[in-house]
Amino acid sequence: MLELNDIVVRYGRREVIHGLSMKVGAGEVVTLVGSNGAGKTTTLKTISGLLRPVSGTITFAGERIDTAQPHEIIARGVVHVPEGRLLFPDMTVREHIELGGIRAHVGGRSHAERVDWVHELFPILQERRDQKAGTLSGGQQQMLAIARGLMANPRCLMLDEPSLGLAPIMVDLLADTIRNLHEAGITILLVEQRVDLALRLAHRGYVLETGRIVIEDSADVLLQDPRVKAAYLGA
Amino acid sequence: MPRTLLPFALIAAAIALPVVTGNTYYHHLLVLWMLFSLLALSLNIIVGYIGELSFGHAAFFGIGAYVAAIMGMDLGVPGVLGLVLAGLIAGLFGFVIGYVSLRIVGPQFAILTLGFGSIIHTITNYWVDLTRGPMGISNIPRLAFGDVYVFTSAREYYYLALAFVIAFAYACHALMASRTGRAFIATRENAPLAASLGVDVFRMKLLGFVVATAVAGVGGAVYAHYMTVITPDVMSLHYMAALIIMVIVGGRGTIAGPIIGALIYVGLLELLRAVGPLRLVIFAALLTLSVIFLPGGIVSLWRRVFGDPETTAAAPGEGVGR
Amino acid sequence: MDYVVLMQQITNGLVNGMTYVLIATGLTLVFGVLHIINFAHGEFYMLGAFFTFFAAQLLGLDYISAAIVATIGVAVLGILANRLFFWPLRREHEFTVLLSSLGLALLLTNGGELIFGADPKYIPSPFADEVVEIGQVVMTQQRALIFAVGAVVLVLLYLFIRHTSMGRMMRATAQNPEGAALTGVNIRNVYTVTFILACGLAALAGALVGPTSMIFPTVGSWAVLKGFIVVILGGLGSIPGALIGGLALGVVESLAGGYISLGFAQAIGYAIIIVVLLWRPQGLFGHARRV
Amino acid sequence: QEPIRIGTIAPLSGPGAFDGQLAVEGMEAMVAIVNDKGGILGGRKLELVKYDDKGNPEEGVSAAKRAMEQDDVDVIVGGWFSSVALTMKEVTRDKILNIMTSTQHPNTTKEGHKYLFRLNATSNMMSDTYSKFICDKMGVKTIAFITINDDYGRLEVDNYRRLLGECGIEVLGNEFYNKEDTDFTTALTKLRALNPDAIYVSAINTAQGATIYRQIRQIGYKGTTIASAGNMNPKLVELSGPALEGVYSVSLFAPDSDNPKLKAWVEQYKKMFTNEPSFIGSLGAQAVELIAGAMEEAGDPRDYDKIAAALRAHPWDTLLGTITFDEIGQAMQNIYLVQVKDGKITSVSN
Amino acid sequence: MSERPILEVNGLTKTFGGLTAVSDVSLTVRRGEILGVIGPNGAGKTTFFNVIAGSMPPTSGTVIYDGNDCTGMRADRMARLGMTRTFQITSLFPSLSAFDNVRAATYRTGTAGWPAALFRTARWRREEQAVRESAMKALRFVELDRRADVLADALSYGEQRRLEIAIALAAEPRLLLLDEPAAGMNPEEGQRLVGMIRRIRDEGVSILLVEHHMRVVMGVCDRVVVIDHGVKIAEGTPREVVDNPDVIRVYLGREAVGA
Ligand SMILES: Nc1ncnc2c1ncn2[C@@H]1O[C@H](COP(=O)(O)OP(=O)(O)OP(=O)(O)O)[C@@H](O)[C@H]1O
Ligand SMILES: Nc1ncnc2c1ncn2[C@@H]1O[C@H](COP(=O)(O)OP(=O)(O)OP(=O)(O)O)[C@@H](O)[C@H]1O
Ligand SMILES: [Mg+2]
Ligand SMILES: [Mg+2]
Repeated sequence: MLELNDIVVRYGRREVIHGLSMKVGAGEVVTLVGSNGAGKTTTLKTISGLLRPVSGTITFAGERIDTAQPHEIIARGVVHVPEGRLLFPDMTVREHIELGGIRAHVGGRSHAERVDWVHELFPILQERRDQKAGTLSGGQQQMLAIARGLMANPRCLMLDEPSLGLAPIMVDLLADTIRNLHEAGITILLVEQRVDLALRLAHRGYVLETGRIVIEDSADVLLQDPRVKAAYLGA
Repeated sequence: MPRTLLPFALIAAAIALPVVTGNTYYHHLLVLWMLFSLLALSLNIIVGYIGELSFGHAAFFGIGAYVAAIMGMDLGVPGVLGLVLAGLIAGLFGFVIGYVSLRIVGPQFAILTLGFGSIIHTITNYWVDLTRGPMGISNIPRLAFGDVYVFTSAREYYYLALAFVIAFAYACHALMASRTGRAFIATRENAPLAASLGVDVFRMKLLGFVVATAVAGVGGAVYAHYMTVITPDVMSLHYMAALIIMVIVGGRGTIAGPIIGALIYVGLLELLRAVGPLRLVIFAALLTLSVIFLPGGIVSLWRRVFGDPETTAAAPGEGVGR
Repeated sequence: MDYVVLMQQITNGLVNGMTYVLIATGLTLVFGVLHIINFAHGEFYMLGAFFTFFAAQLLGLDYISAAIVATIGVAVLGILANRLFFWPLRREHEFTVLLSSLGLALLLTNGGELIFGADPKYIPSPFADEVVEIGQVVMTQQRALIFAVGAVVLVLLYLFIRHTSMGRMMRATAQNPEGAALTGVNIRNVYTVTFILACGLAALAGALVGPTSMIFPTVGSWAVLKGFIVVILGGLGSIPGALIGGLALGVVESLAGGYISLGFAQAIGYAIIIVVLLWRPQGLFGHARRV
Repeated sequence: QEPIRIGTIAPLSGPGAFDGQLAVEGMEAMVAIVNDKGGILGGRKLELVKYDDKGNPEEGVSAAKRAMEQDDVDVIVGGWFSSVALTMKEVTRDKILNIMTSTQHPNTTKEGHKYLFRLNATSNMMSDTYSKFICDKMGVKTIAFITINDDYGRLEVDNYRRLLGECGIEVLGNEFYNKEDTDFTTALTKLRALNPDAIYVSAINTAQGATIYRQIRQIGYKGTTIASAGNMNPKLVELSGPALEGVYSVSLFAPDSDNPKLKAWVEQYKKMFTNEPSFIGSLGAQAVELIAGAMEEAGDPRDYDKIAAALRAHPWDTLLGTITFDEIGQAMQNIYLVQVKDGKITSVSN
Repeated sequence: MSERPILEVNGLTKTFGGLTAVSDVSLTVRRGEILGVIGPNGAGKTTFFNVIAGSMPPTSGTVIYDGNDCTGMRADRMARLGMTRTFQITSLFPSLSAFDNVRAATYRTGTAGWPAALFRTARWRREEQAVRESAMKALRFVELDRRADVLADALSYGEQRRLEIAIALAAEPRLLLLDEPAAGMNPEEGQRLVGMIRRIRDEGVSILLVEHHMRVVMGVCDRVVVIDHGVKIAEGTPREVVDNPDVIRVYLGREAVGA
């Protein structure tokens, strides 16, 4: 469904992704593992159109999206919940949720249904609907960022460190949500520092090191892989 | 090590410049360049180091000029003492204005400085008994060390201004190599973080502002003695804009930047006299082009050519809605 | 001075204030949405006036049609200015963008001087010399027109920003462009729309105010300064703030000029801003800036 | 043969650009006339070298320095704005022939530099003449002023307060405005409330002048309007529309005079430019005329002592009539009373 | 320990409008201790930090730092007294290199000011040398020494988080407040962080730690305080706390707490 073909990405003159190829099948949950600075965030940003690859192609559902702009990409159902949340500090929770739906992919749940759905997932957001995002606690902000992404009615959801700043109990909830989304047929590309969790949720995984894919395998295999264990899971 | 010798080579070149050309008009341009360099360097403390925009800097320049002129003419204060007083009084104004406005940051601060600057301008215009109003003060005496030495020619003023620029540039350099300088930069970059590291953000900003205004005052005093005439126009928006152009076109937050910016400002406008009525249009066009293609200022060319790609950041948000 | 004179001065102040409001509204939009201190804003005011003049003279249009043509024309120029001067710099430091706008301002003023000629011009308007009397207070129809059109346009704009999704997208872009892009906001559209509105408003102000005085290519620098003051006074990005701030400044200047000293009227205006900002740094209607 | 180069320093950009343009055009037209006649000093042509002072004293100084030291011009003509003139005169002092044109500030010639001459009447001279007329002919008993806030404006108010007071006209009030103002309703409302028989408008800037005249009518003032001395020009008349009809002023320039030199200049001017010939242009032309004449008489464009002596030596017959210079370089020439009639500036014989 | 505690907080309350973010919380940090603060999202942990560190004034309650009442003292003064904090939402000097970020942090400990630099005094040279060394040391400590010249803005998220710790360390605090230092680190890196925090403590620094990674909390904390809805609901050793049914209900959920 989502396919990256030999993409190269630069910041200014510095190349950080050196010819990366990967595939995410429809309905699959795939995780991208790598240490700090490996290029995970960069890869997601390139898919969602925030960065433009210098070369290589990205296709989604058979269509090229590497030259499209972020708002066009999101309209096709590729939704990116970014690292660092990127909220609008002076806008209220309610406004974020509404904005999340402005270019929602059509089909599936209606706007009103989605609003109910995210409120059900994160009741605190309904409770705090008139609070400004900038004054939410870190974890609340993370929930809001995820909710905003879900409002865009994703076909393919890319989550960049969604568990960041969440209390353990919320991490559980997040894991359940990801499973639910998967069951609802949504394709998921997950970047997560809690590699153990990510590999438990995913079908397949890619290991990224300094801008190159070094291992690609099913999640179960990776969980057992000694290299992965040593580098990412902590002995 | 050629890198450390470079400043000395440049200073030597600057000293040689007026000797190379005997044309006194060029000497005049050199004086303007050095005076503007001094002013731009001082504005750079505010714009480049503490990271605020001041629309009122020309007013402090004007205060210095008027103090020197009035002291020299009405009170008979000797020129050198006048320079010191000009700096002190401009700095005092800077202290008061900074003290009330620096609690506010960003565009609001810029407008506050605009407001104070305009009020000072208006007062200068209207307090005819003191300042002689819009017609300004003429026949300001030349700067003199008692009876020993009188600065008369443009060349002498050039050397004087050059000495100030070198001294001040070195002071800025030393500042940046000290913990105080690092505190300035920390304040500019992230004030809450700086505070959490023990920097008294307000005091730092005030200190920078006062130093900048005092130096602008000294620059104004030299200007008054050199031109021998000043009018309230020295406080006008024209100079405000000119100084901002110099600092940013040259490269804010650097020492070479404002000096290069002043050179470009004076030099380019002079060269463009050749194109007659198109002069300012072409100047404006070149100005905007330089901003668009060299957003970091002329000095960023250096980094662009010789910089290490590994260490530079692309602007955050690279590619948004490209 | 008596009551009639007082009323007359307040009326004068309100009309002048509405001029400031029209200029400041565009400025506050660009400022609030795109974080751009646009020094060239006053030049669009100037262009509005000149376009009206030339539309009337060269195309033989009546004043109203000429004003409309000019407003649209300048709005289109706004798109161009955005593409060439602001959009490419959107990720640069605000000071850099400020300088770019300063360059654009110089370019437009001096280019205008070259193309339009340095001689002052007068935009003929059928309303310019006709006087309306409200009680004993007099004002020209033109000035009444400024006030009326200003009020209507402002209400429309406010409704647009509050009640369309474009308004929300503008605010999102203002606070986090990258986040907005990821949410599906077309940033480029937001830029374009903002500049269309801002430049159109500036031009409209020029077209309306033009006939009350003479126009010449340097009128813009006056306009932009007044605009800034009002924007900061009212609160960055706040349209009600621009309204109240502009009217207040107009009335204060008029009363200060009328009862204290005309020469110091401006300085008094500044003094009031300083006091207001020291009391409320974010301006009358602004929100405190969070970092 | 090398041309004789006249450095002309005028505001060519910024708020004073229009006045600067008129001045330079006036000079161009006269240069063309002189050159058509074969130039001076045995065939040397005149050439204008233009400098923009932006109406700013510092730019004026730079321009003067450049003219003298870089471009090595033979003579400098300048001084459209008093503030520029006052600074520039220090730069040119005793070094080069410097003819100041429209500046009215008395200080310009106060000290009497060797090579400095000023063509316009000082504001004192203007007000002496004008006040007599206002007292005798206009039949006003009370008057109020709206004045530009600079030394020129301040001087005017002082002069008229004294002069008009002496002949029994009561001065009810005065309002200063600033050179960047575009709206005068506040000031005019204030003046109207005083209910004076006449409002005297002191405006050197054409755009501001026209706005003031129009707004005087727009606020519903019905009394007499008086225009300040030396500031009546065709553009002002055109811009002010009916508001200026019947208004008086005094000027060195009477456009309807039948001086043949003036006619020739007007004709040449209209051939070359679209603007109407104006007072400010005629002063520029007069400067060129005097330079040509005096250099011819001195026989050397660089012998400033001789040229200055020649200028002081005797009355000169110019397009504005006869002009003589006193010891400090101040000109004496005829001051005419003019009035706007049917949209034309016409001279009134007193 | 009979010594005076480094930090003593009594009845601290902070409200925002109608919302009570921190409600009557008291706790002490002993010298050389690592005290963990945990609690659900929005419990008030960051607010608690903000108040202690002087970023915002408390509504009521007192903060006694090193025996002195520091309630409501400004952040920079607290920092000069040796209390340094990191921010939950990454906070760096974005356009300075990693090295300069850390150098800026040494402000507190320096004494040679601008005049010394002007005359290049021996003291200034010594101090600059020391600053450079301690900056490099801090960077090495967080394993960023090879990224010293990279602008902070150009670092990846995880690297930025570590740079923050380096900054806090370079300030040579006596009490260090860490707000979710392990956010953005994988379990392996979390383990290394545990090691780092221990070594910091071994240098004599007392630490107050907010963290959601239970492995880190379990790994380093001597004691843990649990806050929920602004109220302190439990306190004790890590083991005691994770076995507390209330804590499990509101905070831990079903996540297995492997030590
Ligand atoms: N704006 C930028 N300019 C220059 N280089 C950058 C920029 N952003 C990231 N980089 C560099 O690109 C590389 C990849 O960064 P990226 O953010 O993709 O890493 P990551 O895998 O997401 O790491 P983390 O787990 O820490 O988030 C890093 O070396 C980083 O320094
Ligand atoms: N400035 C503010 N205005 C209003 N409410 C605020 C403000 N700051 C924080 N809050 C609220 O106070 C509560 C406590 O927030 P705080 O940031 O302290 O939580 P936290 O314990 O750090 O949570 P997390 O683990 O998610 O970071 C939250 O409900 C938050 O929404
Ligand atoms: Mg990342
Ligand atoms: Mg928190």
